Amino acid sequence: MEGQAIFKALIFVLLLSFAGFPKTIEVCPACPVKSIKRAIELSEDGDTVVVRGGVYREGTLIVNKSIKLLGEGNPVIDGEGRYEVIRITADNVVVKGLTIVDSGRSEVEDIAGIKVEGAKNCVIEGNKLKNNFWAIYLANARNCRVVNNWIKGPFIVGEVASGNGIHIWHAKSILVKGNYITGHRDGIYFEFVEDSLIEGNTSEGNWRYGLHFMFSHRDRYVNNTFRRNGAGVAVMYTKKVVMEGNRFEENWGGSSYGLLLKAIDDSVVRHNVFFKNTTGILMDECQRTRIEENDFVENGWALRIWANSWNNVIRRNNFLGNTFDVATNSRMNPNRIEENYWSYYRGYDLNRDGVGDIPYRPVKLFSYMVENNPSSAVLLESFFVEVLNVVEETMPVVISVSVEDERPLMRRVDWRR
Amino acid sequence: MGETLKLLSTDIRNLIRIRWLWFYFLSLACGSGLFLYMSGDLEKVVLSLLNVTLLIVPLITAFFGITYFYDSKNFIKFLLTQPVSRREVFFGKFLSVSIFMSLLYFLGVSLPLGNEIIRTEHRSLIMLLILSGVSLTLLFSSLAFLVGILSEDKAKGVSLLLGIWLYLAVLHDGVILAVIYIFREYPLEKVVLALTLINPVDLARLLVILNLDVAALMGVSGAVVKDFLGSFLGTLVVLISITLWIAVPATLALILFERKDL
Amino acid sequence: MRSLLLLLPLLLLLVSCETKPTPEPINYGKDACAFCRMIIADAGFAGELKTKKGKVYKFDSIECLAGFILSGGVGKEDILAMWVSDFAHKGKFIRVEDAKFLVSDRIRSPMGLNISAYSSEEDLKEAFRNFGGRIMSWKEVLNYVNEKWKDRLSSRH
Amino acid sequence: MAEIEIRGLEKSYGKNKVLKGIDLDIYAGEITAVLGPNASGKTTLLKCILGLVIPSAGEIRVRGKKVGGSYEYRRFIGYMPQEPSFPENLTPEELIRLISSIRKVYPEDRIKALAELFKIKTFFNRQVRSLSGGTKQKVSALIALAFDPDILILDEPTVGLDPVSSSKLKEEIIRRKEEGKTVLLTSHIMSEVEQLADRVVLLIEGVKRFDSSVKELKEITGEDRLERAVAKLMEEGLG
Repeated sequence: MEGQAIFKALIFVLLLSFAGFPKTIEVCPACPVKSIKRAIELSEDGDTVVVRGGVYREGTLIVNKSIKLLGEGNPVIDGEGRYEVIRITADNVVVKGLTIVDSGRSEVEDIAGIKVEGAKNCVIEGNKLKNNFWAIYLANARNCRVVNNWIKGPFIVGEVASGNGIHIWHAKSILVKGNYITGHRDGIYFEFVEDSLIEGNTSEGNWRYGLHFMFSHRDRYVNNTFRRNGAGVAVMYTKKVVMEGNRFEENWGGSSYGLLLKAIDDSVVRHNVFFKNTTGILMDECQRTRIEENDFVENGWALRIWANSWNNVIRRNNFLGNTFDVATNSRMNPNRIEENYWSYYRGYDLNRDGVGDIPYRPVKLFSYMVENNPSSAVLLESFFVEVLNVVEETMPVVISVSVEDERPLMRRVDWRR
Repeated sequence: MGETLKLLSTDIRNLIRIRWLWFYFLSLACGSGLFLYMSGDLEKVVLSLLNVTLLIVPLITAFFGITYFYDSKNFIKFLLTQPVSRREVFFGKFLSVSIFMSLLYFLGVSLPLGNEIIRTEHRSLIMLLILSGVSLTLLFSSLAFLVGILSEDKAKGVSLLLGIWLYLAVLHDGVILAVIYIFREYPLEKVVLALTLINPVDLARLLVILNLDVAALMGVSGAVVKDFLGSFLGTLVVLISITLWIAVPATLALILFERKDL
Repeated sequence: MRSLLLLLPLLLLLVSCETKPTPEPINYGKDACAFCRMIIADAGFAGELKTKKGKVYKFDSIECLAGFILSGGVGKEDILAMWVSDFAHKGKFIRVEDAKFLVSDRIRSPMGLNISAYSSEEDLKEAFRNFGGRIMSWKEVLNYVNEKWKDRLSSRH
Repeated sequence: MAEIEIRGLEKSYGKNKVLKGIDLDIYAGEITAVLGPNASGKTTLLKCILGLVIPSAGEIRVRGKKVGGSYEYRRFIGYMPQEPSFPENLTPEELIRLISSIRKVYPEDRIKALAELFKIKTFFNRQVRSLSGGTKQKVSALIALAFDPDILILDEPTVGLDPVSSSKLKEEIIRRKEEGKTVLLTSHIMSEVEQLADRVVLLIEGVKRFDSSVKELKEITGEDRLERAVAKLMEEGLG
């Protein structure tokens, strides 16, 4: 009975291929083709494999043809905790609408739910990935789209050995858009990725970084939300990044920050909101980077700039109710801090030009102490330090001599207009 | 013991009628009520109350304790012409002052926050604050009695005690800061931790702060302190430190008092 | 002030007895790398440096430890000891001078230079068989990192 | 046997020797007045007997029991300090209750009688702060007398009292003596000493210079009035 069905299907497939049209192969538990593997075998470049509802356990599916793999009716592909689930090695592959669960794990290999290796023009869209070691993994890829996927990792508090949600390595022209990632090590990971765009994703509750970004030049990331990740977002060793319209929220913890800028040159941080992070932005070894028109709201430190960062511009930002506005470990200020709005500013504007008449000194003594010597953090909320701070404010001798905003704004910058 | 209780209850009757102390209680109560009303964020309320607890409460306890001791001196002498031991008279006086002041602190802080204490999520935090405040009250009353017994001269005694308060509440942190700067080349975490834990005011501050979100601002150093205080050894050190700070001055005061010419 | 002076020898004593040539444990997921600031996550690549005065620096990767020394983070004469993770036995620290190194693109380290370390010859050989690459001494690792990160190390420090 | 025996009593505060070897016996049924110029050691002597001051050397026995170590002997003593100082916010009533509970008796009748005698019943429920110095002195006298102690130690007992109360107190003291109680007092008012004392002890610079009955004193000095007699003795003593 079954053999007959397969035979009929084969005839059908043969007829279609002879006709020279791209054909569609259906897979479902009750269909003539019950296995996705078989369907891939049967397909040719340009074909479509439609996977209907059901659970498929087939080891690793290797997609080495330029086909579309479309899920309809929520098919689940199970890696059984042992296999890499889908590996794509051909160009022009589309994977859409699949639910991929329980990939294998390894100490040495990066096993993923969907891995793309050395392929161009791939589209990974609208999939659900649950409890995979790595979720979506692109290596040596070009011109790919990773869009609207929902990804939840296996992260258990205290467990270190989980991989990243969307991991992209050595790639060019990639679009990562509209994805939701949680429960992985890093939500989104970029290493050696160039000319790419990360847009409108939400990455939260990942145990290390919401976004981790290294050696990836000329990329943009806009309108993303990074919330409650272990250490926040790290952007490192990169030139010409544009970071716009993102929200960095509630990245709170002893060594956490909203955004770490480590060795970032010629980049732009604009129109972002930093809300309730231990540190809004931590700048280490940055040059010629513009921090403009951002809101820093209720962070521990809005901005920590280390002395090895030069020629950066911090302009027209709103600093609203942060415990400390700026921290630095230097008496000098090799960066331009100007025309920001500081909610703690108490100066007047007698000539009514919208700019305060006396400069604002955003570095409090405690911040300076801690940056120079982390041990002094035990003096948090110490009355002695408060007294020193008042002394420092009235007669600056130790710090803040050159760290000042000479043109503090009297009103909030309304950059949303 | 019986005599101590009689003396204690009579003395508390005397303390209850001191208007000044009710002013202290009302200020605490209004303060914590006002903090709560204005901010609504319990973290900030606790932080504000912590500053009051670390500075004002010890100052007032110390100042009141020693003044009350000096003012009661003649009556103490009179009591000692009655068939009662010095130990009992000492405990009667000391316990009445320290218990009453602790009670005022406890009520002053906890009455306005009663609702928050009932809500479980903040209970332990407020309890910790109150425990710190009560410990500091006991400690500074015990210091007040010690200094009062040491120094016959009221002016000298009061200034000595205020000096001790100034050191513990304020200047000790300056010493820590100096040590941090002088020895910045060395790994100082443990030394700084030890220097902090020997001062009860710092200890109280850290205990409360580490349970607040602001603790994250202490970064990795904060994590080191928190790990230590959370450990069995840390808890032991805290308990011993606080107990010693209360018991040693009080015991010393008692020993001196028993041998003193009045 | 005098009491402070009395404290000094005590403090020095406390400080000096700290300096033992044993590594401090790394708190994975919490501690940050002293060179690249990343949170140290992978017990297979971490490194550590202790100064003669007892100050400890932790690193997320061997290349960061090398980079830290190359950029003059600590003077050579101040170094008490350096350790790296044994890739074959995660969580085990070995002295840099006792370690053998492998640079292989198939063993991907946190900072992209793909250096791993081994305490035993057999582990090294097995890794080399499995993943290929170049076997190096610590000195060669330093040269390799210096070469790879030339512009970064020279321009920043 | 003497009620209070003092042998070789010495007391110094640092280098300052206040009592320099005093031997003294105080007997029951007698009023003994300790006299002397200011800073002669009178109050220190009383404080030694009461246990407030710890002697540097020598010993004191009250009714045969050594002073120091135990406080029980003070049950037999009623004491009136020179200037009473009671907690400001307590009432005399509460004060008397406290002392009663310490002494484990509440002599209600005697308290009533003494309150009647000194006319202080109306003040019993007022706070000490509102009482005049004289009233406080009367409360102090009441507490000293109420427990019917065998030994009365009175430091300047009539200072601050009005003439009526003063004479009532003196009558009371004499009555107690006649009952066979021991009375030890200090006073600067010689007429009072003359009225009360059976025996005079003169202290000068911590040394007992004279110890005899009032009659003897007058005979020895050839003065007829005590005040003159004491003055003469003191001048000689100091000279």
